[in-house]
Amino acid sequence: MKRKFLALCSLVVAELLIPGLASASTAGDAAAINTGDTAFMFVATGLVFLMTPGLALFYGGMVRKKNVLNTMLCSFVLIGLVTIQWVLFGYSLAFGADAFGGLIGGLEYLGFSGVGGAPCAYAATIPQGLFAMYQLMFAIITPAIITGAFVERFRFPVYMAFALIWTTLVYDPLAHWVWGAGGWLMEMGALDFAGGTVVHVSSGVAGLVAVLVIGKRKDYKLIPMFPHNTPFIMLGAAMLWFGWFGFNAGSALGLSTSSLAVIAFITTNVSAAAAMLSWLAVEWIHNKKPTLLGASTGAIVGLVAITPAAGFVSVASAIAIGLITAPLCYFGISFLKVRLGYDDSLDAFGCHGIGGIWGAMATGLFCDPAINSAVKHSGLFLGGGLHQLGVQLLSVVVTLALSGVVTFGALKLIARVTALRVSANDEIMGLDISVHGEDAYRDLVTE
Amino acid sequence: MKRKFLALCSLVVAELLIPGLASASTAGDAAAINTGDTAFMFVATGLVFLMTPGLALFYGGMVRKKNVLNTMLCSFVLIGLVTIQWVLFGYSLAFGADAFGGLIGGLEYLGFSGVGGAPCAYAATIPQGLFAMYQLMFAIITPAIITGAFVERFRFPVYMAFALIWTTLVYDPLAHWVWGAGGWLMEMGALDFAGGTVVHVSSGVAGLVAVLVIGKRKDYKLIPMFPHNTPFIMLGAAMLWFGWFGFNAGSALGLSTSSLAVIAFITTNVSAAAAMLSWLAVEWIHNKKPTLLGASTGAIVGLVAITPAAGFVSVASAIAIGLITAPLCYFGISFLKVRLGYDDSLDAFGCHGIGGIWGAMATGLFCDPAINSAVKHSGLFLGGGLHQLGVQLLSVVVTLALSGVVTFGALKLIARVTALRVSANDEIMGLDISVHGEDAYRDLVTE
Amino acid sequence: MKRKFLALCSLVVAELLIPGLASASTAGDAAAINTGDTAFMFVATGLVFLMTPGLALFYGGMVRKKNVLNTMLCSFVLIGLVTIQWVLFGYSLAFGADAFGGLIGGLEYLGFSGVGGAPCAYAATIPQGLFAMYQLMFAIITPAIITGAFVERFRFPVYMAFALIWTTLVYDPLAHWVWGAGGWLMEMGALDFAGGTVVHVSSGVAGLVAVLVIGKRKDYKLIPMFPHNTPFIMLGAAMLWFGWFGFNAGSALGLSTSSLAVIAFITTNVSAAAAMLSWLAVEWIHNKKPTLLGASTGAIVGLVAITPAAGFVSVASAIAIGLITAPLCYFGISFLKVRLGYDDSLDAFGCHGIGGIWGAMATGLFCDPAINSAVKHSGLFLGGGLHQLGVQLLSVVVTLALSGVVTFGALKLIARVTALRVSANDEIMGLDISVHGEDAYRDLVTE
Amino acid sequence: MKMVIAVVRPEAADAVRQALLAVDIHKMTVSNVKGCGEQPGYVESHRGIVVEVNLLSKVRFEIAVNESFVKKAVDAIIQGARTNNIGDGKIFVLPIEQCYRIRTGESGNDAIG
Amino acid sequence: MKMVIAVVRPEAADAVRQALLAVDIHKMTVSNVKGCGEQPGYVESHRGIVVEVNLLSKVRFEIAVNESFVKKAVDAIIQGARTNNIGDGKIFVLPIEQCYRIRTGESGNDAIG
Amino acid sequence: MKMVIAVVRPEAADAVRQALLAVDIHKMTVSNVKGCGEQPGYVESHRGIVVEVNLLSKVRFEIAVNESFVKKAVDAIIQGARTNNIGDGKIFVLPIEQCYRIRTGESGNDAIG
Ligand SMILES: Nc1ncnc2c1ncn2[C@@H]1O[C@H](COP(=O)(O)OP(=O)(O)O)[C@@H](O)[C@H]1O
Ligand SMILES: Nc1ncnc2c1ncn2[C@@H]1O[C@H](COP(=O)(O)OP(=O)(O)O)[C@@H](O)[C@H]1O
Ligand SMILES: Nc1ncnc2c1ncn2[C@@H]1O[C@H](COP(=O)(O)OP(=O)(O)O)[C@@H](O)[C@H]1O
Repeated sequence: MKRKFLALCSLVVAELLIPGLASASTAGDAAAINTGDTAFMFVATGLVFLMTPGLALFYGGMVRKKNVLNTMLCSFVLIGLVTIQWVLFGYSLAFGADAFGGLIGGLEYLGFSGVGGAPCAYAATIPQGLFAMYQLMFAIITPAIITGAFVERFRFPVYMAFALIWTTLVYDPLAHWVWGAGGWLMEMGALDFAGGTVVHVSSGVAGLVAVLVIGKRKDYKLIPMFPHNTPFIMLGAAMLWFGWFGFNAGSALGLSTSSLAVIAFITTNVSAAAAMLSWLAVEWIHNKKPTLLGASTGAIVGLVAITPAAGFVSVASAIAIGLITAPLCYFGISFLKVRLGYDDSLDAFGCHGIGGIWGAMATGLFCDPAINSAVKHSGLFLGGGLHQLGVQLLSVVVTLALSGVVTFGALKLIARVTALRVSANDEIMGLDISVHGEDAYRDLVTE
Repeated sequence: MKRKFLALCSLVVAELLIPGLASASTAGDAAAINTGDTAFMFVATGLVFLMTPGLALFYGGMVRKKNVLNTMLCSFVLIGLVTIQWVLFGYSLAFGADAFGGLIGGLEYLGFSGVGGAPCAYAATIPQGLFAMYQLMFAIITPAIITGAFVERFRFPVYMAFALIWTTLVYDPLAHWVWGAGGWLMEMGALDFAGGTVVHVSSGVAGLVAVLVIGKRKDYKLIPMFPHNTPFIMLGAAMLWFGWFGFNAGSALGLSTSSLAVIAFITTNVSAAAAMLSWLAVEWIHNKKPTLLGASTGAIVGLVAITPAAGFVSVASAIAIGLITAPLCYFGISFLKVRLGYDDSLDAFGCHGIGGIWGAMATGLFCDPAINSAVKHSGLFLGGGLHQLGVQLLSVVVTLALSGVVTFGALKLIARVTALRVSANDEIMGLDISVHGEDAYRDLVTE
Repeated sequence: MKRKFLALCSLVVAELLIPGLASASTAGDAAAINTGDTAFMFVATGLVFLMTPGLALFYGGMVRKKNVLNTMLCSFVLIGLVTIQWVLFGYSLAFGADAFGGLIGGLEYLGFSGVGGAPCAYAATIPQGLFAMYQLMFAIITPAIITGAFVERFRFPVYMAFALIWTTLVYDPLAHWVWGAGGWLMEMGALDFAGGTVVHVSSGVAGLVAVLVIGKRKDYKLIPMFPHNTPFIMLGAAMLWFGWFGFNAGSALGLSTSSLAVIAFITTNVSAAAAMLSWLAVEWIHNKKPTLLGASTGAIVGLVAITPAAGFVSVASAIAIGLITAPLCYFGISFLKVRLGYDDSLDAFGCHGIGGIWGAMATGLFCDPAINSAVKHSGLFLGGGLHQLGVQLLSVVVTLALSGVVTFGALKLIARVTALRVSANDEIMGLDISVHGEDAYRDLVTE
Repeated sequence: MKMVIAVVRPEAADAVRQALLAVDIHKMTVSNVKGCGEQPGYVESHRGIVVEVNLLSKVRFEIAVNESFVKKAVDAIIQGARTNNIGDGKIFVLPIEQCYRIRTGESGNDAIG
Repeated sequence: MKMVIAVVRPEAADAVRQALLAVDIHKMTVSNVKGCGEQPGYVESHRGIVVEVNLLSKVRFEIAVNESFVKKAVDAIIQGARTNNIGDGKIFVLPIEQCYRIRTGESGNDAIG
Repeated sequence: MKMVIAVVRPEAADAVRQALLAVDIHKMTVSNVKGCGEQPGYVESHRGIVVEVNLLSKVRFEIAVNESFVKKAVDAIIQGARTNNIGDGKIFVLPIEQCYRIRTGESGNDAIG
């Protein structure tokens, strides 16, 4: 951490010395800017920002009291870490012009150089600076999702290093392939409206691979460890849902050129609603105990599933996508996880992996050219045959492969240098006290 | 619940089969769309969305520890339930063209058919899809308000059924009468800027009637049961206040055609502020103990009271409305409720009923044609005589009657089929454990 | 309080009698209004509003359990108090035309008279009513920041009086000098983009002076009293960060005339991120315990420091400003405070005073005419010499003097009439119970 | 002097206090505990996994009394807490050898009340 | 009749309960406490100020048993809680003079189980 | 061996611990309780309804000591907790019949410290 900090400092100094490197241009092509679009995207960016603290609460409420601060910090700290990574080079890797034969973006935006008030090809009616900030918020929350799998045992400094590696070697290339100029997955016709594969599948599978590498929590015996604060979970879920409006509707990148923002807004809310009801119904059928945790989880998996499809499907399809995602994830978590015996602490894979894969495939089932002209082949259920489904499958497989392999490799490599897990004793004490030297709540009234 | 779930499924399937039924049109009349207005309404919609989780916290903090999850779920689940109802038929009932002689809207928007990127007569500068989403958020929070009256004893599955009935038979018609095309209350000249009667009076009185039907909590002895978590209450109140900016200012439905959004923004904040101070002053006079619960409650009743008046009155009138609402509600809760002996758990009637009635009448006292040309008769205090006050009274009475009668009828009917309340034992255990099988907080450090 | 309440009432009555005094004009110069800018500023206003409840949580989580409600109320109540002050006269004092030789604004906007839908000179593309609301939110949070210094011992009624005096005699004049038409500090060339001196330095120093006057908490022995709820702190910090986007980007007052909003958005986020990492790094170096409290505090001081500079500096400079602010504040809090022995309960001075002074000076080091043409002299590090640094120093000194002197005088004056602190016994019992008669959490399961 | 320790249902705690006051026993110390015994637990469910919970919330009273008050205390507690259903709880009486009132330094029987 | 009071590590509480059940001791009352003893505390840090904390979370068992069960209870607790590291905790055995089952009014040895 | 149980004001808890440490008593178990006695309660208000609350927060110490330490413990607690105002609390001394150190299995007087 110390060394990383020094490295950061020197980069900053370097930039200060090379004049102009990071100076954001203000002389924007003002004529092209649409203030309504810009206001909209400013809001969308703020909303997606809020998702990461929302996730911190969602996850924080779910762990045991002794690990809540570590869990929240794992999400919260990424706002710091990924912001700096993105500004220095991440944005350029993801959205720079194709380099290395399309594997990654070029270096023209290093240090946000030239990223200012003028619009760019990605979004012609808003400042590029705003587009870059919007995309930053996606880059922040993606690795934060992974933490749900391995919290309550992972070493914090190792986590920081892992997050930096992962966002650079998985997120940035994936974003480039799917959304970057000339990205090969996009060219191939893969549909991912707001990040079903880039965000959810990639993080979900990274979580799964990570827990396979690092192993179970010491006291995990296939029965869940109950949340220590369920109201936090609902508040977190609500913040995520609220933020997801920015995530999905904002992915239209404006209001002036299409009505996709509104379509995505509707399908997003409808899918989340359907999945919430569907999850509660499954719980009811199962043991007559519909839960607040269930309603919150249902909403989240509904949001995950609609993410890639939001701007490509009809309202009815969105209902169907939501209704189906809940039982799928429920089954994955309550049956598959137990059967296979891995310890995905907060179901990062169970919610984002399974929900994300379903969403990506559902896009191939339900996508509709009448909704969005970017859809070249109707989905299977709309009579378009298997083509789009195949492309979607490919993009899922590519994502699973890239994220799975890099996650595995990175952790195995780090494990050669240093331990991935805290000591057994620290795990028992709880990471809050042992790693961070702070206790979430004061118990004794004297304190 | 199981049956309802099946019904939902079949509806969705039906829609999938009938082509076009639910396909949202994208070929909007783009020329008419104002992106600034659209961005504004997107924000307003998001803000009103956030009010329901805010209410969940506000209410959840107020109940006892053993009922917090049930209480929060009662609000949160409506985001799911009412979204689906609204998309399938609720919106059409409320905002379709007059049917049955104006009693209700027609069926043209079933399944959000045709509700997409093009504007509609209700709001000429934004997509109808956005207008429908905005109105949805109102439909969600209204029944959620009712729950404040009967929490800590109501059966959850019965609640789900009741909420569905109520939103269909009370909210949708009322919204049609007041805001729908050709709605008869609106035609008659009733002024309700953002839902004083439609939202607050209707839900407040429904709460009162409901508790008269189902009776008191077993251990209610006219002394309040203290909140288990007051910081949640303040956070909830703050989220409500924040959301109310969207609720009231957004009711102008845009920024381009009038400055009512700004007027409503100002009067809303000012009334809430005045009511907060006024509530604290009343507490101070009463027993020298101004409270955070009081400040939060004061703000909420100030917001309730200004809701119908927000775009019709001056800043000074808004201050007066706020100052007066607090003592009225305070008196209703601390005197009337105790005297009459009903058990309105969290004062849904005391805050929304009383505050809403006062607000509706105050609109007749203070409404000012200089502020809004939709005001045809000045309020009583502005020399316009009793006319507007009379119309307001009528709209209050109609609301009380419709909501009161349907609530009573629905509950009595359900009571013939099944119990409305949980068993005495479950009530003692707390609904979280007995109904939902989950516990909000982990007490033992081992957990 | 009673008397104040009566005074308020009579003011309101007076306004109601003097026709037109407070009637907001609706006949705005609609042609000039840009709906995108207006939507943007509506959002920005809402975001800054949310900062005060965010601060209530941030501070509330940090105090001991027995004082959390008092602490939260001290922030929350200002939304009420300052709104009314602002509408009645505060806005006019701050933004009215120069009166008394520029010392203060004139009285033309008393009661928000004429403040409605038409734009004004401050912001030509949005309604003045919105501009006034936006500025109100700044006026609310500034005195709320002060409370961090003296909570856990200050009398509530005295606090109300003090807040009213302070906002009128410190905030309103300062805002006038820096941002008002013809304000002398602005004329002199002082750069304060979003309130580094007006908001942070002024409140930070007021906190310091206040604790010097009223003394330490009885049981403060130079070791900190640990937060009772750290998740609230993170949630509060996240709400503050989210709101700060409105605070800083919104200070561009629109999107149509410049791209400063986007620049400020980027620099704000980047500085907060850098400061968060830098604070964690300092903690790591110090004792290998990076904390969630530290990450939250780091983010806040990064936001404080960039506030005056946000629209004047490059991205690289923003990183530098953020990186440096964390160790400065860390040192101030962990060394200076202990050495000098004052009891700044929650480090209002340590974060806002020190961070604000550094930010104001940093603006003189890094300001760049290429970013913003309002910069007449480049900062020292950009080769512009000491000029701007000198002006910045002057504006800091003026702020320290005004705020320090008025705070000292006001408290000393009040102390002649009544006690500033609660009794020793009430302090031991905790202010929640003794002053407000309410308890934040229910401990016994019977309750 | 005896220490009367009672573990009762949370919802009975208030009635127990009233019953004690009625026999002139005003001083006591109360705390939250979890208990298990014959009373059946309940089921918690978590994302499809169902777990039986056996530790139930109870309230514990600790009442130091002089010999002459022991029976009164026990009877009052039983009166306040008895519902005749499994889970009503237990009363234990332990000997106290000495007692001090901190405020005065008094000890013995005088200090207890 | 004896009151067996045990203070153990939080993470051992479950094992202690299992061990007690295994020797047919089903009834007990459990609570959160903080303990200090030989076990070293930990360090908390707060904005650069570092403080040593000595009170650690522990779980307290209160188990009333008849004489014949005392040894079983003690052995079971030791079996469940022993890690051989400082901080494993203590067991105290106190005399109970009388015991009542609130539900039935029974007293003495019969009431305890 | 004796069990010294003390109920004190929350704000005195720290001073009590210091006083105990000063007489070489390092081991103890501490918990939150609510107490009522002579000390007047306070008033809570809730939307205009005012209720008197009598149960006040207290801190409970449980300190097992050998006979020779009983007086030291009692004196130290009194010294740390006495303010001479109503509500300072009580100390109760109960007999302990046996004591075990879980870590070593030791019992009796050796196990207590
Ligand atoms: N032997 C015991 N030791 C300690 N606590 C006990 C004992 N027996 C009962 N309790 C406490 O009393 C509560 C009620 O006991 P339970 O067996 O469920 O019902 P009942 O007392 O009506 O038979 C338990 O939850 C536990 O807290
Ligand atoms: N004499 C005592 N009186 C009360 N509680 C004690 C006593 N001795 C130990 N304890 C409790 O047992 C816990 C463990 O004791 P400690 O001395 O740390 O380890 P060990 O028992 O292994 O020597 C303490 O934290 C405390 O709660
Ligand atoms: N007889 C008792 N049994 C149990 N706890 C007691 C008893 N007497 C006092 N206490 C505890 O001591 C606390 C202080 O007692 P109180 O009567 O208020 O003051 P004082 O001890 O100064 O007379 C009480 O709140 C209660 O927790």
